[in-house]
Amino acid sequence: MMQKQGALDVGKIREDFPILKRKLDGGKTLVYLDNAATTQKPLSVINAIHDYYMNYNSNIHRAVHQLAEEATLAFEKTREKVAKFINARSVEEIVFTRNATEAINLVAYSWGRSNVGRDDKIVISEIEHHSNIVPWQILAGEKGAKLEYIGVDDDGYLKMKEYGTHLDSNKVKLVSVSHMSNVLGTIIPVEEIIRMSHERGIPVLVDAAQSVPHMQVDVQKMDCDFMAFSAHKMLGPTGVGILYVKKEILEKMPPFMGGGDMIKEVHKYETRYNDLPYRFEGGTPNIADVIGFSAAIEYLEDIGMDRVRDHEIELTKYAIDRITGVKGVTLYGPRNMTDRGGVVSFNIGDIHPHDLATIMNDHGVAIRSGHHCAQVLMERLDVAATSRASFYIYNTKEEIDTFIGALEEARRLFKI
Amino acid sequence: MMQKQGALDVGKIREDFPILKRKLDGGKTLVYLDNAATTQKPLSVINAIHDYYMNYNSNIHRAVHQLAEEATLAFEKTREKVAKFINARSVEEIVFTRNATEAINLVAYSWGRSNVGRDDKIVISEIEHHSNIVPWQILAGEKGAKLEYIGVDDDGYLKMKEYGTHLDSNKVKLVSVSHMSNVLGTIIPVEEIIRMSHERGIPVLVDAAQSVPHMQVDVQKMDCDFMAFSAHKMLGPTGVGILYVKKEILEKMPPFMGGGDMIKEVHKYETRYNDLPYRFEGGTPNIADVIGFSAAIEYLEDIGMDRVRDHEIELTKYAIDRITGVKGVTLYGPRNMTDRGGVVSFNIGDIHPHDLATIMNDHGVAIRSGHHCAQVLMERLDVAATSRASFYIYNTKEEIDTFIGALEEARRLFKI
Amino acid sequence: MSDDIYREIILDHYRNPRNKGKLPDADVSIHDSNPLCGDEIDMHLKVDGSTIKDIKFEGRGCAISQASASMLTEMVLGKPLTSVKDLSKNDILENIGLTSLGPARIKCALLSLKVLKLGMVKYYADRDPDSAKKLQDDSKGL
Amino acid sequence: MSDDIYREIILDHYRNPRNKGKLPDADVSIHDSNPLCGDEIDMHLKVDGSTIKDIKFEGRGCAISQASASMLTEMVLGKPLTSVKDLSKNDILENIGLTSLGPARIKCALLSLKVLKLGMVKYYADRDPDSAKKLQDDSKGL
Ligand SMILES: Cc1ncc(COP(=O)(O)O)c(C=O)c1O
Ligand SMILES: Cc1ncc(COP(=O)(O)O)c(C=O)c1O
Repeated sequence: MMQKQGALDVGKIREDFPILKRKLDGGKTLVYLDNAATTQKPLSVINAIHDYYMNYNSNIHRAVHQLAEEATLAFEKTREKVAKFINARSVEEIVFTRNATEAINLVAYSWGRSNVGRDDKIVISEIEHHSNIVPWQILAGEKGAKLEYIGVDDDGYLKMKEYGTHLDSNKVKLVSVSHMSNVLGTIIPVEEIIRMSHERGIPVLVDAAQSVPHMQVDVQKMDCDFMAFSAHKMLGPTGVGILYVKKEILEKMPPFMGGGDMIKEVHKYETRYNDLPYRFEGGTPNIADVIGFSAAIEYLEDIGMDRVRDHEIELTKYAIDRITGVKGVTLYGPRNMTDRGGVVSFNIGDIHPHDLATIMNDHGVAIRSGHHCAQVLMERLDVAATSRASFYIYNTKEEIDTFIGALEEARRLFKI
Repeated sequence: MMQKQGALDVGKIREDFPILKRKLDGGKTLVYLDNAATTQKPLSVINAIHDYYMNYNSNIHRAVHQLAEEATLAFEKTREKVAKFINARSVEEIVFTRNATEAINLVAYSWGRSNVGRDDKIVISEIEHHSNIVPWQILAGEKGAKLEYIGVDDDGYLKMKEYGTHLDSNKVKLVSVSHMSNVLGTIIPVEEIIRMSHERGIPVLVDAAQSVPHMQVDVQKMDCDFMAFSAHKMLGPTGVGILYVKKEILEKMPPFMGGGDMIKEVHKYETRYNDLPYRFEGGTPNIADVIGFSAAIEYLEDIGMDRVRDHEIELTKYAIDRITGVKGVTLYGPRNMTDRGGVVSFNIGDIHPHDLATIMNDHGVAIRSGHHCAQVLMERLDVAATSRASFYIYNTKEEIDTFIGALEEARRLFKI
Repeated sequence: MSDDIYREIILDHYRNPRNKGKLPDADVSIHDSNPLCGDEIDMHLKVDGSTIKDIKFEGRGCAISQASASMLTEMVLGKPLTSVKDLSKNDILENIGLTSLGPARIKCALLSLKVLKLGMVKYYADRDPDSAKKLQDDSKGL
Repeated sequence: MSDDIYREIILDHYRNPRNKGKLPDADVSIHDSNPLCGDEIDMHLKVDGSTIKDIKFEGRGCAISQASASMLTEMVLGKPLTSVKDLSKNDILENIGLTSLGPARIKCALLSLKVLKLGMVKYYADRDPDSAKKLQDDSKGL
């Protein structure tokens, strides 16, 4: 990826996102700060999907007519782009799923069921999204294995000492951690985690749903064994997840979903499975959206992931500076900008986050409130819920000002 | 559904499918006869997706801002439409998956793993698509269960006597059959199959990937226990499958994919799962495409499924009449129009179907060639592959004439 | 708009909930949560003959869900238990003065009613299964 | 266009394949199929020293895949086994006179080469694992 210079031209970027001009019911213009949940899509992505359906919609892989060839080429081109984007060794290491959740479940079902047994351990952390907890609970329950949690300290960092202690057991079969917390914004030192793990021969899954969209991620440098993320959190369409698996591991994994496309030969009582990565893609894929995802990757590459990251650091710093000036605010997560992404979680007085989100909505500001699919972390923080503003390439400081204004209004209403 | 009168206004319908005006590389206009693989999409579907991304793209269920509310409403409205379209008792019985394949796999993993044990039997048929074979092979392999096949007779009908014999074993735990063959076009007497099965207390899964798009299907009348189909085969977007399960069965099924949205409360070592149907929808759904699918159902409802069926019968009859006039053609499947759908599979002389498809493509005609993900049936027919033309609401007799013309040209090239 | 929602009375019930706490000798206790936002409500009922003799709730969540629960306990205390069956969405929304909530927030307002109806069903299910069945169908769609 | 593809020579090799059949005393046999269309090719090789002394193929599939296999056997019979390594896509496509195939049909034309290369690797893997490894990387992307 070429290194781009200078700050983003956010004004120009915003032109590519027509939804940002949307007027909401109260007449206010949308201020979209819910990017950790899903991002908006640039015209190039919307148009790529449109173009597919208008001009070359067809099922893929199995036909020789021209539409099928065009669709197959475009579909497989996305796989190449994804491989290059995260620097995978080969397209065989890239499996398309429905979302990051399905990617993790695929590993739990396929790899997990053949590699985890009674009394074995799976190590995850207290910051995990439910998608990186529940599949392992299900697996552990089925196999009689155990789940262990790396703790989080009061500043929102993983307790790395604790991690070392967990690894001392020779029963650990897998470590599965988020690269970035979707609540605290903490960027987890995955390279260190992986190094320590690999020293003991334990593979690591990285839930990169919040990192790949926001910073440069290089799977070879990181050396993770599995990685999962979702297209819809990085300008892409809904319905596309990506699972990266090191080829030598993927080769040995039994199939997950049986069906069309994942087979080479089907006989009545036995089947020869297809080559990688198709073996793991049963049935008609989400063709249109995978193709649309190409345009999203191109868009991010054109900007340059380092500049995406710089822009988010700038916004986050500004947001934290301003929000700490608001009376009654409790802020969660690290204060050091280099250790965190563009996610700001907080509470204010006794205002419940849902009430705050309703008030924000009156001002056009879309933030998320609730447990953010991270109830284990909520228990750890001893809160029922938090409010969360999260940023992306099209957000501005002016939007953060609007957000702060709405926060002050909430204080007034609740007399805090 | 209201009963519509008279023949389809195909000219008007074609206006809604801009792709049908597409000129292919050789300069010929597209004649799309690959509808059993995937159908084209009307403008209303394409525009619904476009509108979603342009105006109210948001993650759903878990936020209170306006975009999230709008997206959630539109998403859940689709579920209501689907429930009504197949006459399910309640929206709780409708689970969204990636495709029909994933829907069947969900049953194999969740229901199958808790209900099928060593030496139990699963009965399927020789006409099944790989999606309704491989998941059961995997399950059987894992559990030490057995797969049994209902045979197909030379006219393309299921051997119903054989079926009765299979059911005599009290080891049968599930029957899983296609409602319509994607190769032979045979419409299977699923109501009889279900009645016989239920007499012995055995549940039935119906693979309706080829029937729900083409005829009126009523799950209550049919009384199936599970049904699977794909949106992309019925004017809808890629990336959306539908699993219908009777509520009393679904209630008892363990979850499949663990993650966000499918939980009520997550604690470190245990989880309370969400209500139906959300328990089976882990992670961010394919929001845009589920919403787009609404428009597809509306389009079909506006036409009326009985008229869809009538139009296809007319085209199929015409195609079969014409194709039997071509020297060297072998036709597969029933000849009685009331027993078959709009799928015509054939071979001609020693021309391999892929070569035929290439020649067809020169004439703009998109047909499918190969094993159609039904290799067990290919073995039964003792052919490596067939050619297949399949029809939908926008196809015309003129297009069938073009197809026949191309077939004659193939004969000439191959000197048959 | 928010000014109409977060009125004095809502904030008062939120901060000073009525009938909040445990009820050690409850005849029926029931819990439910709103999976979309995590609001939680427990309802405890003491029933005398067929009258709600005492009612307490526990819970955590937004001002709307908690104020609504608080107001609901006031509304039904001393009433016949079966009268819960007749309480509609609109009764609740009018009672708390929030008739224009969006679909997400409406769930917050109605959670306590849902729990109360479940409690009523459970009470009869333990004592009079047949009538419980009839009552059950009624609490759908909250 | 089809007229350029289905020329006399292709149809001839399709209908009268050269070197088709079994090879009972083969030194190496290998099978592969094209998952996209189901074409199948088996290659059987008899190697003398390092020379392809005899070669036979079995297969079923389209005219392109079968004619291509037939022509390929003629092309390599009597050649050094290692020369298979140097055969490129284009060599094959030019040999059969089909240089403008689309991406789907190109797989048909190249299946036999893929199988032959796998056979060469397998032959050496059984005898000289190190050089087999080097040869292997080469057959990628067919
Ligand atoms: C850290 C993390 N992991 C996993 C997910 C799950 O992503 P998806 O819902 O797209 O499967 C999310 C987002 O919701 C997330 O933030
Ligand atoms: C009968 C039948 N079942 C299942 C499928 C699988 O559908 P999908 O690929 O959308 O999962 C198909 C279509 O390919 C089919 O024709």
